[in-house]
Amino acid sequence: MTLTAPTATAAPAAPPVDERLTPAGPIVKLLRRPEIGALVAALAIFAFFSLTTEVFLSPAGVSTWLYSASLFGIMAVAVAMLMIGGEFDLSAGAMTGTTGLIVGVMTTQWGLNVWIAMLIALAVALTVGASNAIIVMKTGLPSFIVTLATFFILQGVNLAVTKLITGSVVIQGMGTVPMFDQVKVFFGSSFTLFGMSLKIAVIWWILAIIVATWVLIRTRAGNWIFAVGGQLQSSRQVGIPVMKVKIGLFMTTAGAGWLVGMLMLFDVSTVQATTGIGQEFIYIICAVVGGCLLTGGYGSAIGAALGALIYGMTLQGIVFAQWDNNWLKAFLGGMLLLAVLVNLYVRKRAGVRS
Amino acid sequence: MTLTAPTATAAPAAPPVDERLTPAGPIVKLLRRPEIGALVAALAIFAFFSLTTEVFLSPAGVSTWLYSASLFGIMAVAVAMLMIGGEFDLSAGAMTGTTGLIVGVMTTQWGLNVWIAMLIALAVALTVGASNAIIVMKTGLPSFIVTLATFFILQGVNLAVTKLITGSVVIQGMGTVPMFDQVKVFFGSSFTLFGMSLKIAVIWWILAIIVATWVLIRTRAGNWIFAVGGQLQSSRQVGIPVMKVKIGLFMTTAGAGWLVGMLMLFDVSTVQATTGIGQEFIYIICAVVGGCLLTGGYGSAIGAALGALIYGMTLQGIVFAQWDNNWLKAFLGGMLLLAVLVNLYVRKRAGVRS
Amino acid sequence: GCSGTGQESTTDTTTSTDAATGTIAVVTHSTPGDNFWDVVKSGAEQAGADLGMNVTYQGDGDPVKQSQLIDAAIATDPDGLIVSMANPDGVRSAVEKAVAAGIPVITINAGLDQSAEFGAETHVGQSEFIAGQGAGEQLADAGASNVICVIHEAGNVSLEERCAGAADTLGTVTNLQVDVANIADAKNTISSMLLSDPSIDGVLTLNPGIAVAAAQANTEAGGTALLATFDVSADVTALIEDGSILFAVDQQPYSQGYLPVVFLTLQLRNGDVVGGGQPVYSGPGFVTKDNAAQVAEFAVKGTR
Amino acid sequence: MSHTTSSASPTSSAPPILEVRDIGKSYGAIRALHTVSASVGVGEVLCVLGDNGAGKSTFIKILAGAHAHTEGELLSYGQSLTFTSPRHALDLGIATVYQDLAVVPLMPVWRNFFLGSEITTGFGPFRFLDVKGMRDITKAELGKMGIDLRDVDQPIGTLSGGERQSVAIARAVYFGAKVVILDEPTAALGVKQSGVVLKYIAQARDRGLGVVFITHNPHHAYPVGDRFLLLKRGTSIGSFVKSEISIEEMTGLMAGGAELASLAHELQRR
Amino acid sequence: MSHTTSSASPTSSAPPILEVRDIGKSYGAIRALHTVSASVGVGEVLCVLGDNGAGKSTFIKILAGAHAHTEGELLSYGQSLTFTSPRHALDLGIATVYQDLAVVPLMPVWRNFFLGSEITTGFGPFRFLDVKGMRDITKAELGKMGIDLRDVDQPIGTLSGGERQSVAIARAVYFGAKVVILDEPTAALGVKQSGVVLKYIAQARDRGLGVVFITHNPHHAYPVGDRFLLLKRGTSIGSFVKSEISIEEMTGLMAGGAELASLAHELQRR
Ligand SMILES: Nc1ncnc2c1ncn2[C@@H]1O[C@H](COP(=O)(O)OP(=O)(O)OP(=O)(O)O)[C@@H](O)[C@H]1O
Ligand SMILES: Nc1ncnc2c1ncn2[C@@H]1O[C@H](COP(=O)(O)OP(=O)(O)OP(=O)(O)O)[C@@H](O)[C@H]1O
Ligand SMILES: [Mg+2]
Ligand SMILES: [Mg+2]
Repeated sequence: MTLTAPTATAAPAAPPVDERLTPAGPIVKLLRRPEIGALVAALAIFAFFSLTTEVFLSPAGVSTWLYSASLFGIMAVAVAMLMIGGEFDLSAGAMTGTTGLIVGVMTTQWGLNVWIAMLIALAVALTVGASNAIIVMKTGLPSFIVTLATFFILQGVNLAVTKLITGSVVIQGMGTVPMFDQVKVFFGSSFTLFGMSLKIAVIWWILAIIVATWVLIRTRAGNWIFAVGGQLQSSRQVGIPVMKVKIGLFMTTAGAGWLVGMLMLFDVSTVQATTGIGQEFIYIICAVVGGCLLTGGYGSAIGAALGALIYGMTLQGIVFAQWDNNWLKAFLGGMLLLAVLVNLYVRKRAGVRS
Repeated sequence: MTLTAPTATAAPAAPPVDERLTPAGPIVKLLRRPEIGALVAALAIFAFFSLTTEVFLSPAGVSTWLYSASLFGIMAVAVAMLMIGGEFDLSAGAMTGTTGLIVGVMTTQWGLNVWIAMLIALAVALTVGASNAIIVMKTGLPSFIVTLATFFILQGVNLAVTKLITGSVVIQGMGTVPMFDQVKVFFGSSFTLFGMSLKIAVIWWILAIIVATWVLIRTRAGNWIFAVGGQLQSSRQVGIPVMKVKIGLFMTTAGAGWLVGMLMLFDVSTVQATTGIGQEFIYIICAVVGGCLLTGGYGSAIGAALGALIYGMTLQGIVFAQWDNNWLKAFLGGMLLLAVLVNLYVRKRAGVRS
Repeated sequence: GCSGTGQESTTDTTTSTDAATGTIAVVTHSTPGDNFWDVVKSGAEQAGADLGMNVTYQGDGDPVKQSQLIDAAIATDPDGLIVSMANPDGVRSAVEKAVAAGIPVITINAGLDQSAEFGAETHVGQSEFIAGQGAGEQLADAGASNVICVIHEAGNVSLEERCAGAADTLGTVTNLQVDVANIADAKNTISSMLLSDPSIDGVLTLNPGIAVAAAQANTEAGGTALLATFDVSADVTALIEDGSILFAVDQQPYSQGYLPVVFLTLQLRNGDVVGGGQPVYSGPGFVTKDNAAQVAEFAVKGTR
Repeated sequence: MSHTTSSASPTSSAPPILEVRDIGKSYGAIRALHTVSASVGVGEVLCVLGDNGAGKSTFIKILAGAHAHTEGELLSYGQSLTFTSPRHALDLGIATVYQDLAVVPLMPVWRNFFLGSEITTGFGPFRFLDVKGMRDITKAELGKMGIDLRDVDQPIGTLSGGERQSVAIARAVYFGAKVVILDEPTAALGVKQSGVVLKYIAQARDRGLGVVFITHNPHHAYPVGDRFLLLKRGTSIGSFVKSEISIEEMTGLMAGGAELASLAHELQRR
Repeated sequence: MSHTTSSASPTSSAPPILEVRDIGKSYGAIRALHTVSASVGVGEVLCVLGDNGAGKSTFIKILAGAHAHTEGELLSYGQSLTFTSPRHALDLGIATVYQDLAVVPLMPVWRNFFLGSEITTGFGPFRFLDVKGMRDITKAELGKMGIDLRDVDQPIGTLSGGERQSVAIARAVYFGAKVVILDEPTAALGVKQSGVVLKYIAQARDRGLGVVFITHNPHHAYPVGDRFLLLKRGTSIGSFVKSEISIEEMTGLMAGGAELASLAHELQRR
């Protein structure tokens, strides 16, 4: 892959060595990438569960935690871009529910064509994303608060409208909608690789990582995302279209919410009014564990993906290890703390400021 | 009250008027206080529900929303101080459950004296608060992440340990514990004022506001809180004991968690393993609606209290107005957005940077 | 131990039993800390301990996550699987996968209608809707007509079903949303509701903690409404005895956890298929003034 | 102090590139600037001098489009306008080096250098950044200013204040514009670097650019300036062309400047 | 360039208040400073000169306790030590005015002035801030420096760069210490304010304080300095007492300084 760090593509012509600089080999340069800490933490957790449980490395086991990680991962990658751009989106989780519910209601209740319903859901998601961005930029309010309000509103609307239209809080009968199977090929199917039956969500996840990394490291838009997140005022002064960048980022996150909403809907062929609520923090956790700064301007898509991998492995690994489920949250908290500490330690050793 | 703004206590000797300064009367100075926006929003919501529902202004009605606001308000005041000091505490909500559960388990299962159990719970809370602070300061990790981990851990421990000891997820039989009624006088009783039966929590709330405001505006500690939140590096350079200030702040928040835990326990005389989960954001919302900056260094305790008042009035007002309850969250989201926008508008008009 | 004691004691008994041993996985749609499901869990674990089986318990209210948990359980190749199907569509493929893998499946609580269709051997317990209908009937008999149903977790499928069941027999029921994480404030909200509409003459709560709060709210607001609740605790039985609460619906969750483990163990060790394709009802029982004292004893232990 | 006004344009009679008439700006209740007039034409250097807090930064923020003015008129080539954003000013060929430099601390030096004007290769949706090209140009351009960086991949936040200043100036010069505005570019610079900046200013002027040069050092201003605008407490205390004023007079006008020489004795005494 | 070392202390033979021997500091892979020696005694002014990025700020951050040194030795009154925090240095009587000023932008001027050394009245648990007292002192002290603020309740972030600098200096002087360290205090200042700062330095020296004065302006350094430490690219290129060197030599040593005069011609040419 050519999508490595910008530091790794340094000028091949040997530059004159500077006596003020302790020489840094390619390994040290690699160690300075934001995602290195997450990589070490991920390897540690992988090793841990591989050794302590039998199932973790079995084909069925791998496919479970990869699927779990992929759903968090797609969102985490989008949320990481947004965080690099200096914003939060707490409505991202509820958005996966909203889009699923829109498609569910429109197809099962009103008999709309699935593809059209999906387009409508996408349009709604993008509109909400753009309006988040516009409110944030026009008012100067922190996105944390604006999207928290959006989150509440979506949560209420999801529940009330679903109940109003279907009389229940669950969409049933998706499986019998015409063309359901056609869509399922793209969003809900499985394929076999090395004897493992993998969900198609994993492909979408890998695609998201590649595109996001490419955009962040190798395009103008990526440069601008880092800039608006690092110093909004300066970005404005050098003429970066700050508004457009932020709108793009919020729309990307909302779009990712739609994608995950579809992946979940066409996997289990049902969606509930509560879908996605409480997930928004998991995405942020994944991004931070993956090396993104909460304050913006620093991070990577690969890191966020690794954060999601850590989360997915831990979540399913705890099941494989058959630990008492009452302790689940405590284990997760401990793992989170451990992961960020490992991350910090590795990065400090590599000479990266945190 | 002498606890008004520092700007309001300006030197009485008439200073020479500066031609470069548009004169600012006491009203404009008042309008520049951080909490003014919240005050206007609170008045608007008060007026709205007073006019649209009959019960809102009735003695029984007032006592309901005041009580509701006071529980959120005590925590919001503590969280606001912490936010002014530049940190978050996402474990604050779960802490109200942890302390309640500790007292519940120790008295109902082990027959410990209530007062001693309460002291132990307080000690645990303060220890957790201090350890939050120490981890944040020693590692340099954002408190958002550290306390999120603490939150998860508390949540898991609350559930697992309660279940382990009591065999159930709810504490039963608190009411029959010896000296329960004695403690209830301080934490769970009511008193009558102007024909309204008010909960004692309201008194605690007012006390918290007074103490917090005094500390913030009129003491060295308060000055240091603003400083460490505004510019950590500079604070260190001028010799402020940054570590002590942060430890103090986290312990204050944890202590407030204990207080609210006790107020809830001795009011309803039961506590569940899930108590307090998800409440942490409400406290932050109240603080922000009340004019605190998420980035630290700016805000006020009175503002946070007003934020809690807005939240309490809205929560109960919606019930009084008998709006369809499924929309609850959507209403709350709308109100939140409205409150921060009013806040912003008022402060802009008064010439305060946001 | 005599009550749900978690992993250690389970493994202890496993090693001390001479009979064939095995693993049974329970995957429900519960959220952590939910009172009802906690008792189901206790029942299943106790059965495991009694029978020398290794019982694992997991739960998640989101169908995607519940499916993932079932998949993870299938990956560990258990000797039996117990699933609750609040959202049958959502777990269908996972359950069918288990059946295809030759793992005997028993469904519990919700999903009676789909149980056989998906290939489960039997169903234990009955749906929340039926329990709700029962509660509605009893309230109507006691003379309540304008009832509120207090939902302590917004959008929770089981809770919505209970209220829908009650509405089915009572005509209409108004749902009131409160937060179980803040019982003191839930009490406030119930008071507010009673204040704002004096014609309310019945309150149905779905959690024992909320029931205690509702009893207090009722007293504060004048105390004319009839109270009923789902699930019992020692506090609830005490309130039933003194008349503050009319009755508690007891779906006997303990047996919803205990019985399927017994059935699957019998099948594993003896080839028995209990139920013969018919469901096994676990309730609902009603705890009233008459039998509250007996139930209280068990409620304290967390098995009712 | 009375206004000494001069209206004779020293070099050309075409409308100046930028002109302000009785311009002013208030921050809420604080009036930072009022009734200031000045202009800069092709191949001209306008020096703005003044004590701390005189309003110099405020003045250039108006010219750069960072703040909208609240009084008076701003003209470009004789046309009245109000800038809506820095982009607007940039598009009209007005490049600015701010006192706070407009850099993103966490980003590498070369990314900062090209920020907002990145070089891309490839075409269509596959256009991507020419990383090597930008890195090399950055290294070369900084070298020309006498700044020899260890590593252009270093986050710019880790450079010394003066190094950062040099990067910002090199950037403005490299992306040559019609008017370059420099807010105290020499304040944080060493003797050598200051000389280089003055040379740059002269070069830019000779290439026909207009330059607005803010400083409080008359010794830096006098050698390169064509017109001088003196500010004090937010208002103009005089506007001169070079022929009208000597460096001594100018220093004298900037209250207390003349005292510096006599100060030397005072400092020596023990 | 060879080291010109002078060991004769100009004023006293007691151990100097602060002394460093072969001190050095690396930021990760970046070696910002190495093998630098210097000392400052009672009633002495040590001037540190150097180009941008020479390591001046790094040097004083070590003296001020903001960064621990990674090489060499730091001595106070002849005793070797390593500062653990700025508070540690402050407690030993070392007050510092940082280049980035160490102020909290959102706080009012007077609160910044007294930050960390607040005046309180009342007793026991009822001690509270003497708001009026602090406000008045702030106004008065700034007035002495020639800074006439509109309102000491203004957040310090809204002051101009130079005004902020003056507040920081006034603060260090007011809380008088044994050693005052000033990092480029005159860089952002106008002519008048610079003169005032130099006067302050002389006053502090005459009161028996040690002063470490960082600058890159030889014209500011020479009149007040007793010893001069010249840094370049992180290392010392010479250490002199005043009698050993003239201002011209010093400017010459600071590479390119001498060129400034000849530059004037170059700038004039069209
Ligand atoms: N955002 C702001 N809000 C309020 N007042 C401001 C703001 N920016 C500047 N001021 C005030 O306006 C006046 C002029 O400031 P300005 O920064 O233009 O001065 P300056 O001439 O650039 O000074 P210096 O030489 O110190 O940089 C100052 O007194 C300052 O206090
Ligand atoms: N935190 C840091 N991390 C990495 N490098 C640093 C850091 N701080 C300073 N440096 C490097 O150390 C060198 C010396 O910096 P320093 O700030 O001491 O220079 P200076 O002499 O004060 O320059 P100026 O006159 O521009 O203020 C610079 O080249 C800078 O890039
Ligand atoms: Mg300025
Ligand atoms: Mg420096």
